[in-house]
Amino acid sequence: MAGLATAFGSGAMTNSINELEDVDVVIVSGSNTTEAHPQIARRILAAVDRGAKLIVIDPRRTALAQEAHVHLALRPGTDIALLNGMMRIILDEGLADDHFIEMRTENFIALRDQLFKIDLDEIAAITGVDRQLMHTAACLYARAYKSTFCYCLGITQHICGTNNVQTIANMAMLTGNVEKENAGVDPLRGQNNVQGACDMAALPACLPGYQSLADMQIRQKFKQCWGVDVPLTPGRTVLDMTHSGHNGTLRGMFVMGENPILSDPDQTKVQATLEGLDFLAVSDIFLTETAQLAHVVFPAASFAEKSGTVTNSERRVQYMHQVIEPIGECKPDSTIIAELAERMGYEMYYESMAEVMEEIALLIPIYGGMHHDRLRSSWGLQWPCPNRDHPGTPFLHKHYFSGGKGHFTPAQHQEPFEPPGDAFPLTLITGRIYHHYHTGTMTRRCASLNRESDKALLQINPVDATTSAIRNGDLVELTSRRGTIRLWAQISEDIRPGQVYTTFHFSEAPVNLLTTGAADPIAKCPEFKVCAVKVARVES
Amino acid sequence: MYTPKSAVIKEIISENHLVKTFRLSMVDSQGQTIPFRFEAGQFVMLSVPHRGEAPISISSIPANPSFFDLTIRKAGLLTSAIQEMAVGDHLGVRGPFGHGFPLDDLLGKDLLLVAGGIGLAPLKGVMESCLSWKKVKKLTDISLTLCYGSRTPEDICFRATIEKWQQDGVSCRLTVDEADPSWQGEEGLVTGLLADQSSSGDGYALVCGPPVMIRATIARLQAFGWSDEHILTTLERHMKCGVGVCGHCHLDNTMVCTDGPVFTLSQLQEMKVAELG
Amino acid sequence: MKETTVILAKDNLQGLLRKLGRDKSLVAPVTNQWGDTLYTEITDIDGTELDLSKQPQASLKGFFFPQQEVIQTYDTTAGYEFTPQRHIQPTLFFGVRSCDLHAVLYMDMIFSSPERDDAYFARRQDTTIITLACTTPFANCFCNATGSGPFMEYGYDLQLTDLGDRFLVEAGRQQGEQILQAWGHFFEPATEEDVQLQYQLSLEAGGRFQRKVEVEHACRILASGEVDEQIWQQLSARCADCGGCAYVCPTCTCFNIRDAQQEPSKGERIRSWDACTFSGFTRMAGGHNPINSDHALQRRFLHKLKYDVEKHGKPSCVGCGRCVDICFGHVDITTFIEAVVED
Amino acid sequence: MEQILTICVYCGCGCGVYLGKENGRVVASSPSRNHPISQGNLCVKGWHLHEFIHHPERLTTPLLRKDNKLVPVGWDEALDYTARRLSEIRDSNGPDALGLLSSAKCSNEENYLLQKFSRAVLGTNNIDHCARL
Repeated sequence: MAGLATAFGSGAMTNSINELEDVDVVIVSGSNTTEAHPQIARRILAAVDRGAKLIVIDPRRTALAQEAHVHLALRPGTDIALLNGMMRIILDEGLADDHFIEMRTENFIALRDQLFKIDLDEIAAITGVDRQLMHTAACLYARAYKSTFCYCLGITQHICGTNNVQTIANMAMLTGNVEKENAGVDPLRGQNNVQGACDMAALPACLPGYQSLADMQIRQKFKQCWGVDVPLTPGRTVLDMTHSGHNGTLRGMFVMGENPILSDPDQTKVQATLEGLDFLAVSDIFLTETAQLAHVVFPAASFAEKSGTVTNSERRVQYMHQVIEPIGECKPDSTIIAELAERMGYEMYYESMAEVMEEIALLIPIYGGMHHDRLRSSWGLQWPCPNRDHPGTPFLHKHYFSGGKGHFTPAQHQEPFEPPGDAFPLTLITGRIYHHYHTGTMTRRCASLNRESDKALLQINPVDATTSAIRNGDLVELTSRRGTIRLWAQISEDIRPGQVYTTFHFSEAPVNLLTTGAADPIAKCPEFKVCAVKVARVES
Repeated sequence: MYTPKSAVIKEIISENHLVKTFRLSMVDSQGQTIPFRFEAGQFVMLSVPHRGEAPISISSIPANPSFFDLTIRKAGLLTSAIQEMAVGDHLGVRGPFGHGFPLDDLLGKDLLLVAGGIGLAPLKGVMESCLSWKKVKKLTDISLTLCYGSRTPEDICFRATIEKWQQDGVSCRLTVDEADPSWQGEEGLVTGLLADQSSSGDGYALVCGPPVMIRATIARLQAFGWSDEHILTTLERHMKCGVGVCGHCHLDNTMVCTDGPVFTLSQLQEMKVAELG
Repeated sequence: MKETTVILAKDNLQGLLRKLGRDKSLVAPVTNQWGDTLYTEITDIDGTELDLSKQPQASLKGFFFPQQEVIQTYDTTAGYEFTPQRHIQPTLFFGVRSCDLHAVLYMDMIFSSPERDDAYFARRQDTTIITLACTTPFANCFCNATGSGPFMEYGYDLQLTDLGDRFLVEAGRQQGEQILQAWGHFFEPATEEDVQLQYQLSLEAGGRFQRKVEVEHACRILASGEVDEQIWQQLSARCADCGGCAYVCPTCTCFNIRDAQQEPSKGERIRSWDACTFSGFTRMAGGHNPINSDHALQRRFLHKLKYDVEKHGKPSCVGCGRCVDICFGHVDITTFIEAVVED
Repeated sequence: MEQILTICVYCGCGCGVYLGKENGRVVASSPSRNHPISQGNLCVKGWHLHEFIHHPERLTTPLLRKDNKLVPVGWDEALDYTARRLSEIRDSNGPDALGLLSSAKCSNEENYLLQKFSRAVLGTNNIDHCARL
């Protein structure tokens, strides 16, 4: 997100999901779309059926890759090199959109100078992608009038995640594929309200609506509304908190609806940190692995037991209607927060969630026109929506980038933090599967979903399986420098030799015992997509 | 039709480290035993508290309606939970369901049972019935044979029954995939025991075990001249209702639970089941 | 046999429904503020606008065979006792299309064998179904090809045909006759002209189908021959494994049964929809699955178009078209039929 | 059966889902036909959205750790204790000794309130959520 914000001034999906049906060319990178974002895959496949060309960049042969016209199966962690190579080809072929670059962007010279230093054979060697394939993909993308670049955590969850994103932005700007309908750069958001949580500044370094913590005028606006001065120093990110150590400076935590024990990398470290706290309060609907460590656990109402709004991947703010009364003694998180605030001497009384939304509309310009009465009777509104009469914005940056001109930031290939070696010869890639979701708190408790998928599988190439004498369905042990988990082998040609894939949905096989805490220095996104492991069959 | 009736565990026989036989009696609300009639080869839907239901074939002889046996191997959650239960505990039972073996056709004929592991359970009742028929009718010229394969000597089920059969003149041939030092018998797949088991014409071969074993056995039996109508097997499928409605055990236009689970080879060939490859 | 045929002036509909809603819940298609048309329970007949111009997004299936229902509770305190749970809700369904009623008749048959399914018939008993003949089929409809519409010939309690300012009302079963008798003053006799007009409309409706789906042709091919393996593989490759086709299908009745513990010694036995397209549908305890996942769609399509034809003499697809638009990979039953016919 | 429109809780697509309610329990999930994203269908997760809501393992009372065990307590006790402990840590170690994790599963309003709680009540910017995970 940080990468996209640097380039375009805003870090959200530039287009709407339905616009994907009318693209000419779509690149999907680092996204197992059919499993993680089925509705987006549905649009992409509809576009393909209509004649659009699909390019998939993924180390694995995903279901979408099997439908692709070009599948660039790169070595994990070499996205920048690949895209730089493609941009060089675009320049060489004279396919850059000079007019767009001239009118709408800045700092192109820096990119051009860097690209001219590139040797395409070297790129092919780094990425493991055939030069001809790279050429075909680059030309398809650059020649089409409406090309869209979709990406997901396969791009961001690297130590060079921010640079990865900037490189994608570079390629879009180089070919003029932004600022218009059906063309742009679309980060696919993984959770139903990850966009909204960012918009609301459940983030350490900005105020709601991505407003600056340091800007005096903005601080004044918040002070007027909240009655207190907002702290000036940016706070800690998730990993700065959960990896801060057993007896670190962090002494107390309140966790609302998250499960860092399973979701954060390097579980041992996270567990040590949480266990070392003087106080941990957790609010959740189930007794998660994190809640089990808490001093206080609040029973939260589930989504069906409360009302409120959520913001989807395409910036659509939608209203969730309450379906039933909270079960047992559960209370909505909003009530829990307000009651705590009051006990700590701060009046936080709201008659309804509509009143909270009014305060949000007042403080966040892009939510200025978002009110419950408008959202309740419609399919929601896409931000920016600055005032009550504004119809919302299906695609961003029409006529101008939010941050003025689009900014090229050249980037160079950087090797992953933990490449495979002799002791740990395989690269572990983590992600999601179709039937489960995140740490499985909800989906593992859905009988139908759990029947479809009830155990953690390790996708492994037949070559590697043979080397380790592993048969399909064998119980195997997967070990990294940080830990060992047990799961079942699924032998598949869809993963290349030297790589293995699994998910983090299963608390019985918590893959984040294995992953590294290494993270992107800017976005602080951990490198979930590359860590070195070894595998062995468990003798029965 | 979907409401289980109460059964109580009367006896538990440990067959090996993974398999136990549970002797059950149906009981009324006063705890009095009520008769339970079934055919060899039929199955019941067994309910275990909080674990749901699973289809289990009946492994005892139909002669005595005051009890019936279920021989159960640890496979999933339900079958693991039942291994922890004790004599006197209650279970839920629906059934019996399905068509059993056609005993009228089998009695008085040569009989060959080919079983792998716990696959002997549904065939057991047939052998018992044929054996007592043979005694009662004093049929000396019919041959009863068991070819039984297990993974290791430890895995052999129904040892006592097999010994009794042997004394009663059943030719019992046992083999194990992996022998240990104590094992004196044959080693290798059960198909290795079939070398001289050619068809007598009107005899029947009953086959039950893992899919791979069924496939290999059937191929051998065909090669030895057994007719497709005289090779019978019982299919194992995921089942939920037991009465042909829920759809889970659907095989083309047949329902294993109501049309089977016992099928002749020619029926299986029409259905192109996975067991035939 | 058509017992009675009368006319109901449209102005009298609301009054009639008010009477009929007295001793039964009234369910009819209503379009909500977001434009979705649902079969909705109407508690305020004056404040609710029925929408008879659109196809409800779900069929009647969920009313009789809900997505999830408790069929028994159990108690292990003393022994292991099961208590059946029954949900009885006398209901009058109004404005049902012929495809949806055909589906209900199919479900009645499925849930009658080998014995009456108590949970199903508890919900089904005391219900009255008033259908509306389709004079204008919807975009994906092909009930003309499955023999289940656009007009009903039997099985309805009452069938209405829109003749402009009035409905032609036909009683098909005793319950319908009783309504006509009990509320006779709402109706007037039908003329020969009305009956002729209805026939004319049925002919015109037959010509208004936008899709030509060769169901019969496909059934004939399937009855005699094998489907090319390549067709199955192509379709399965695009199947998103969502189960949506089976869930929206008014005649898909596969179900799962599971237990949910509520207290240490108590729990519920739950029946829920299942889809034969799921791989867990056939997977056995222990993990072995005797069915190849490339053949997940095979069971559903052949069940509808081959096995049910063998068993019941006609396909169990009612041509409502609900599964068509919604398929993520465009591999719905019409795609399959086209592939079979072309092959 | 009453059908109430809500938004799916899983991925970022944001499908419109009707939850069906019978006897006060959510027993069904189905797609909205006209919703711009769901357009009449859901993925397998969305179709089973109702299954976890009444799961017997749902937390239904506040829990407080006593003698190293989580035991059920009343709301007042849990809230009072939490408010007291947060205040104590803030007062003795400074506001930045506290950290909050908000949730991409909670609503905008709740996220807004939690960050307001963090910044205005506790006085720290130590608030984040798992956007990157």
